[in-house]
Amino acid sequence: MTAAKKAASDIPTDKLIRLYDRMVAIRLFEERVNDLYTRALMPGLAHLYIGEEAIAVGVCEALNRKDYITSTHRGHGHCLAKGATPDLMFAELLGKEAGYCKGKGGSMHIADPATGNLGANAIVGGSAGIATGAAFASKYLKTGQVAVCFFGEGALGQGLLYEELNLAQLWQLPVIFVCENNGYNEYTHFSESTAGDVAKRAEAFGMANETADGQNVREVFAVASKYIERARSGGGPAFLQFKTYRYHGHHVGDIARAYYRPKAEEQEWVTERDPITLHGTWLMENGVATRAELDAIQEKLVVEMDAAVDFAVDASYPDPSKVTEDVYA
Amino acid sequence: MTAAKKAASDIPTDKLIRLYDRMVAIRLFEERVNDLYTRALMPGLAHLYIGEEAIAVGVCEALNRKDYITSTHRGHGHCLAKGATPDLMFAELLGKEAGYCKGKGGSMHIADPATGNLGANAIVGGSAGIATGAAFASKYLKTGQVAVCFFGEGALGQGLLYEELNLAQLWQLPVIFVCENNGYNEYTHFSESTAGDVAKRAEAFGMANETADGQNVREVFAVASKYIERARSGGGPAFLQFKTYRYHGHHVGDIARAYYRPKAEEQEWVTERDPITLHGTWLMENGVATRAELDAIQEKLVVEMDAAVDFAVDASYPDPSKVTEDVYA
Amino acid sequence: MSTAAALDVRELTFGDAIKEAIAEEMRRDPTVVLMGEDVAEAGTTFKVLTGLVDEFGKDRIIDTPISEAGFTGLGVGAAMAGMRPIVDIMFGDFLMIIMDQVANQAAKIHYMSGGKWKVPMVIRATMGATRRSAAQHSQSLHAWPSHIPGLKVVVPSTPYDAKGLFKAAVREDNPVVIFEHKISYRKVKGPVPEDDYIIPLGVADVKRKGTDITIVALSSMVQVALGAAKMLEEVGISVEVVDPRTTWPLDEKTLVESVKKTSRCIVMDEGYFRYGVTGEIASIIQEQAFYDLDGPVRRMGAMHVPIPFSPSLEDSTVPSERQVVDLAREMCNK
Amino acid sequence: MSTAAALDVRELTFGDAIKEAIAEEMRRDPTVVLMGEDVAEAGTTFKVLTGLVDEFGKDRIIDTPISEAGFTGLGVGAAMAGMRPIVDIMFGDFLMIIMDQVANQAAKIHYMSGGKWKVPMVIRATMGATRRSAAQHSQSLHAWPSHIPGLKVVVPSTPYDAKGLFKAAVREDNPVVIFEHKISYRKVKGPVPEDDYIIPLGVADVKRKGTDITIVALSSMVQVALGAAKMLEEVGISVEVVDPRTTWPLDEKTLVESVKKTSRCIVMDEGYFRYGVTGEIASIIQEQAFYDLDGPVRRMGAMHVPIPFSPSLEDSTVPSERQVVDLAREMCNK
Ligand SMILES: Cc1ncc(C[n+]2csc(CCOP(=O)(O)OP(=O)(O)O)c2C)c(N)n1
Ligand SMILES: Cc1ncc(C[n+]2csc(CCOP(=O)(O)OP(=O)(O)O)c2C)c(N)n1
Ligand SMILES: [Mg+2]
Ligand SMILES: [Mg+2]
Repeated sequence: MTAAKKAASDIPTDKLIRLYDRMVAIRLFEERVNDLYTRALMPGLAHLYIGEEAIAVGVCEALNRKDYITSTHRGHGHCLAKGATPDLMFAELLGKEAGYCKGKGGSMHIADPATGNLGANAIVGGSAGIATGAAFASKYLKTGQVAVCFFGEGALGQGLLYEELNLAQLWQLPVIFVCENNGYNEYTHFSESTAGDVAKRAEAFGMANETADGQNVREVFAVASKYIERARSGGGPAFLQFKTYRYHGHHVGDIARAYYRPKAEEQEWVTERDPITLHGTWLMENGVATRAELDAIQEKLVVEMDAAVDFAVDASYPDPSKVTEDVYA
Repeated sequence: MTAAKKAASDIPTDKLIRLYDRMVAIRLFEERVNDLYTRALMPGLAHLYIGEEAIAVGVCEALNRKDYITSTHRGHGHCLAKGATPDLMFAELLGKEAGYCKGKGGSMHIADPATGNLGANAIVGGSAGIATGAAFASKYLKTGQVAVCFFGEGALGQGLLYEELNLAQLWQLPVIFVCENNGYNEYTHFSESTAGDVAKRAEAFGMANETADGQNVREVFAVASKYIERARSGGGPAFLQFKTYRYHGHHVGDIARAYYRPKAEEQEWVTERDPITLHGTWLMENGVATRAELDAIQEKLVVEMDAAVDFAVDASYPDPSKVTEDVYA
Repeated sequence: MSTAAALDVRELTFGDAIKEAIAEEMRRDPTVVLMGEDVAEAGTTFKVLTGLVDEFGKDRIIDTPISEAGFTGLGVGAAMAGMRPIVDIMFGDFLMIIMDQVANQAAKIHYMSGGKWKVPMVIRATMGATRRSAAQHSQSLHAWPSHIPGLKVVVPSTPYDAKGLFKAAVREDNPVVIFEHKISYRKVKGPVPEDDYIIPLGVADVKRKGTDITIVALSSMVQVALGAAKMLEEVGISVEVVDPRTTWPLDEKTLVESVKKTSRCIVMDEGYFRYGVTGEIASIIQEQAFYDLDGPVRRMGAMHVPIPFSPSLEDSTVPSERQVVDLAREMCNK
Repeated sequence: MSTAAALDVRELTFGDAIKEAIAEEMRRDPTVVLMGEDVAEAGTTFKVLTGLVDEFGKDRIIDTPISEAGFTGLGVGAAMAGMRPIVDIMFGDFLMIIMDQVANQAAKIHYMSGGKWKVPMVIRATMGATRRSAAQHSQSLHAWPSHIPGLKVVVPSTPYDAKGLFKAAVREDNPVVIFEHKISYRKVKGPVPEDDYIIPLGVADVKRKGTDITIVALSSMVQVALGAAKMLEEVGISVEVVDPRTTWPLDEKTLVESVKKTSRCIVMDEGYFRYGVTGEIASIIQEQAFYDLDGPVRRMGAMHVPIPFSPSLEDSTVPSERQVVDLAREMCNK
């Protein structure tokens, strides 16, 4: 913890600014997803990452472009943080030919070899093996890549995760299991689905692990950097738990939430624990950036995001004949 | 540990004798299985329990007849210890109509409602849910039954086990997970398949757990009794690891074993750690029984087992027309 | 027309019919419980069970961790030990995670034990595409359990059938997998008697009488077949629509008799086309009605591709009324 | 007769042919690794890979924990990241544990990613009964992966085919599930060229030429069909035996042409009879050869029961030469 705080204070200025920039990018992206969805321009389901930005950004900023990630149903933030461009993301979310997956994957399946994104996954915990396998290949082929497996705490219910934790530790694979604990599995508090202490799930396999504040992007970055470099230098896998919160519903349609979580709880996180506000304030208090500079970042990104939305809305749907393509390589 | 040793010293005489009797019964049963198999009278595969008798006996002697167990591919010992009779067991092993399962299950699927035996299982770890579910029913129906799930340490590789550990602990179900750690998953030492410390697999879910000597039947009985009564009185599940060893091959055909485990290791367990010899010696040293009395038990059981074998060998095979019966209830 | 339409009773949606079936069986038998993810206060992701927890409480409408294999296995053990659990598999696609517990355990325990143990449980799963849920949330996998001896498989198409078949499934002493078509939950309405009735598993229902061609349709495809039948009537083709209602047991007799009468047959299903249920049913029909057939039995199923996300691609993967009409006209040369 | 019998080369068992295929591909391509339970020093439970670890070492012939889903999922990721893993599923029955990784992940990744990611991996599993291994160690489950778009499924029947098809599977850029018939490992011998040859997936092989009736047989049933063909020859019935070799892709053309020629067809397979591969193949044949058929396409499969342990019960669950002969004679009125 203190080690992390210490390391956090050593983060170079440009990186500190970039952490802010990337979090704002995700926030703006998701706000537009919410808008597109409520305007019925986006098909399917939309699981917003708003409130959890510090985790994707803190972790992915500690990775190289060639490093691997696997993502989840709530994956927009991971994909953007790993380097996906908003225009191709929006296009995919709207089911357009220009999207990352030619419209075949949609919100829950964004994938992009160019940024090491092995793919979002609509099966909870379903990508634990894929991330571990990418790490296996990295070790076998000696490429030095690290793989990060993002998953929500709900995936702790999936047996596959434990098989992979065992394999990763046994074979000392360069994979980092990142548990985004936002407190809820859909509409159920995780305490109703999870026995014992989450960190012990990693200790069960003798795996290095750490729990940190998922709303403090500097802390996330510091902790992630430590274990990613450790893995890259042959130190083996790690399990990181970041405590966080999703501001919106499980998906955009999940409006009336009072029956499963108190409004006051939501309010507290939004007002007291917002990762962007917290980091912005810190940047200003520590003289790293001025309000004007932060506003400029925001404005730049608003322009970029709006252009990306326009691109996606104007893009065309795949020709129906494309349905039979890409079944086999 | 000392608590267990203490409790072990309080075991009444008739129970001490019975523990010996049941272990010898299993040993004699399995020796005959080996013989029947090598004489090509037994079809399929035979996984012998010889060397591990103290676990099945110590645990099942702490259960009531109505309590539940689930067993494994190496299940003869569990079934006998829970009250199955050798004649119907042998008959099933030989595929005879008179067998426990009318010859439809065989060695890996002995099941018997009369003794609470939910069935042996040929899927490693496959019965973890069944045992947990029986415990769920016991709690829901308030019958006071406890369920024991026997499994080899190889089942620690199956994700299902962790899902059940979580459910059992979360819902405080009266189920005891008994890990028979004989050191090998088939032909692979468990250290090559298992990361970390086995006991921690239970701590991951905050589950009560204890590791004990699987060759000391009194210790097994004492430890099992403690957690079974705890579960019966609403104290929740437990995970017990017993260290043990299988004297023979993974199955009867596994003769040349030197490539995966040293002969000296086998010798040491057989000569130094045999549960029957150890308990017999203890009974005599503590004046609970004389050599003559122990020999008498053995002779009585030899007669019983030989008669059971004759019964099974003479029994008839199911009529081919029976093949379509029992598919649906 | 279906047995129900005859009666004049209130209409329920497909989803409400299932909720009513579950509620009635839970009132009747205290050993019936339902467990799954977000089934209690949330009333499932599809809001199909809303309110049940208020009547039966959290001890009988049980929220589980995201452990489909875990709670399905638990259901198997609970069923063996005297209960009648209903396990809820939110998306049928997740059946892939629980098949060992369903097909290696539940399906075989009665047989392996020589008939001594029973596994009276219901596995309710969903099926159906066109919800823009992409490849891992849109499949119709009923062909898999239909292949496994020891299981019974129910694929209801109407609210009336859904209630009667579900109640029968709960009373079965064998494991039953029931596939509920997601889009039908709200979209399909129909008459459902308030009284306690059962539809035995293994009895097909003629959803529409006709003389020129038989369409054997399952689940969601029954509505498509009925829609096509109306259009075909206009061009003078009289269609008989037969719904097996269960793939196993399968009411071969009713299917074959219909085809012997009409001499033409299309078998349609929303599952993947290849090695799916249409292959088995078409084979049975040509085996038993060959000499009455005017031409080969034809089949329609979901396009043999992973289900795409984009609306412009997804809709074409599921058989449409238009396609049925074209095929039927070709077969009847009209 | 099969392409191989023509050549005059050394004979190998089915098992050794597979070992040779794996060894050759591992020599050719350093990214090929094989992982599974007890595959290294033990050379698998069936001793089929004995010796491979000596040549390739434990880094390439990898013993795993008993985590079929775990190492299959790991294989999917490794395949995406530049390797060509072969995962070994000791008993095909255990496929039930890994179907999510095979059918929801491996099969769909290429499509879901719009063709960007590839999953070049081989899942080798076993099949086949009559080994007295009972209900959970005797199944032939190839119908399941055959139903899933994105997978290719190989069911070799001879050593020659096994080697050529396995090598093709390793070079495939798609996930391939190959089913090896356990009893054939030692029992079936045949000519296998030492050189590096490939049999493309999706090409059927006429194992025996004939004029009166076509028997489409897969895997273990090819030997049964050939045995029956000899007996039928004596009663003057000339049998053509066609082996699809892969259920997907499926060489419909070769199957249909044979039936058009003989006008009679039996489709036989060792998988469970109901909703299995025979349904799909028989349907295709009657769809495309209806007017050349002398009678309905008939099918034979494993009895639709969990596989029993007792020898007196188990043998009757698998189609026999005797049964084929009786059916063929009935169909040919001879
Ligand atoms: C195997 C599986 N079971 C259930 C679901 C349905 N589902 C989608 S998201 C979700 C909750 C996941 O919770 P968590 O892992 O904490 O992620 P979060 O949504 O909180 O980010 C569930 C149950 C699924 N997609 N996959
Ligand atoms: C899911 C599954 N995988 C593999 C096997 C094959 N198999 C049977 S026993 C065994 C080893 C089990 O080791 P362990 O659990 O330690 O039990 P032991 O044999 O040592 O008593 C294996 C791999 C199986 N039966 N089920
Ligand atoms: Mg969560
Ligand atoms: Mg062991």
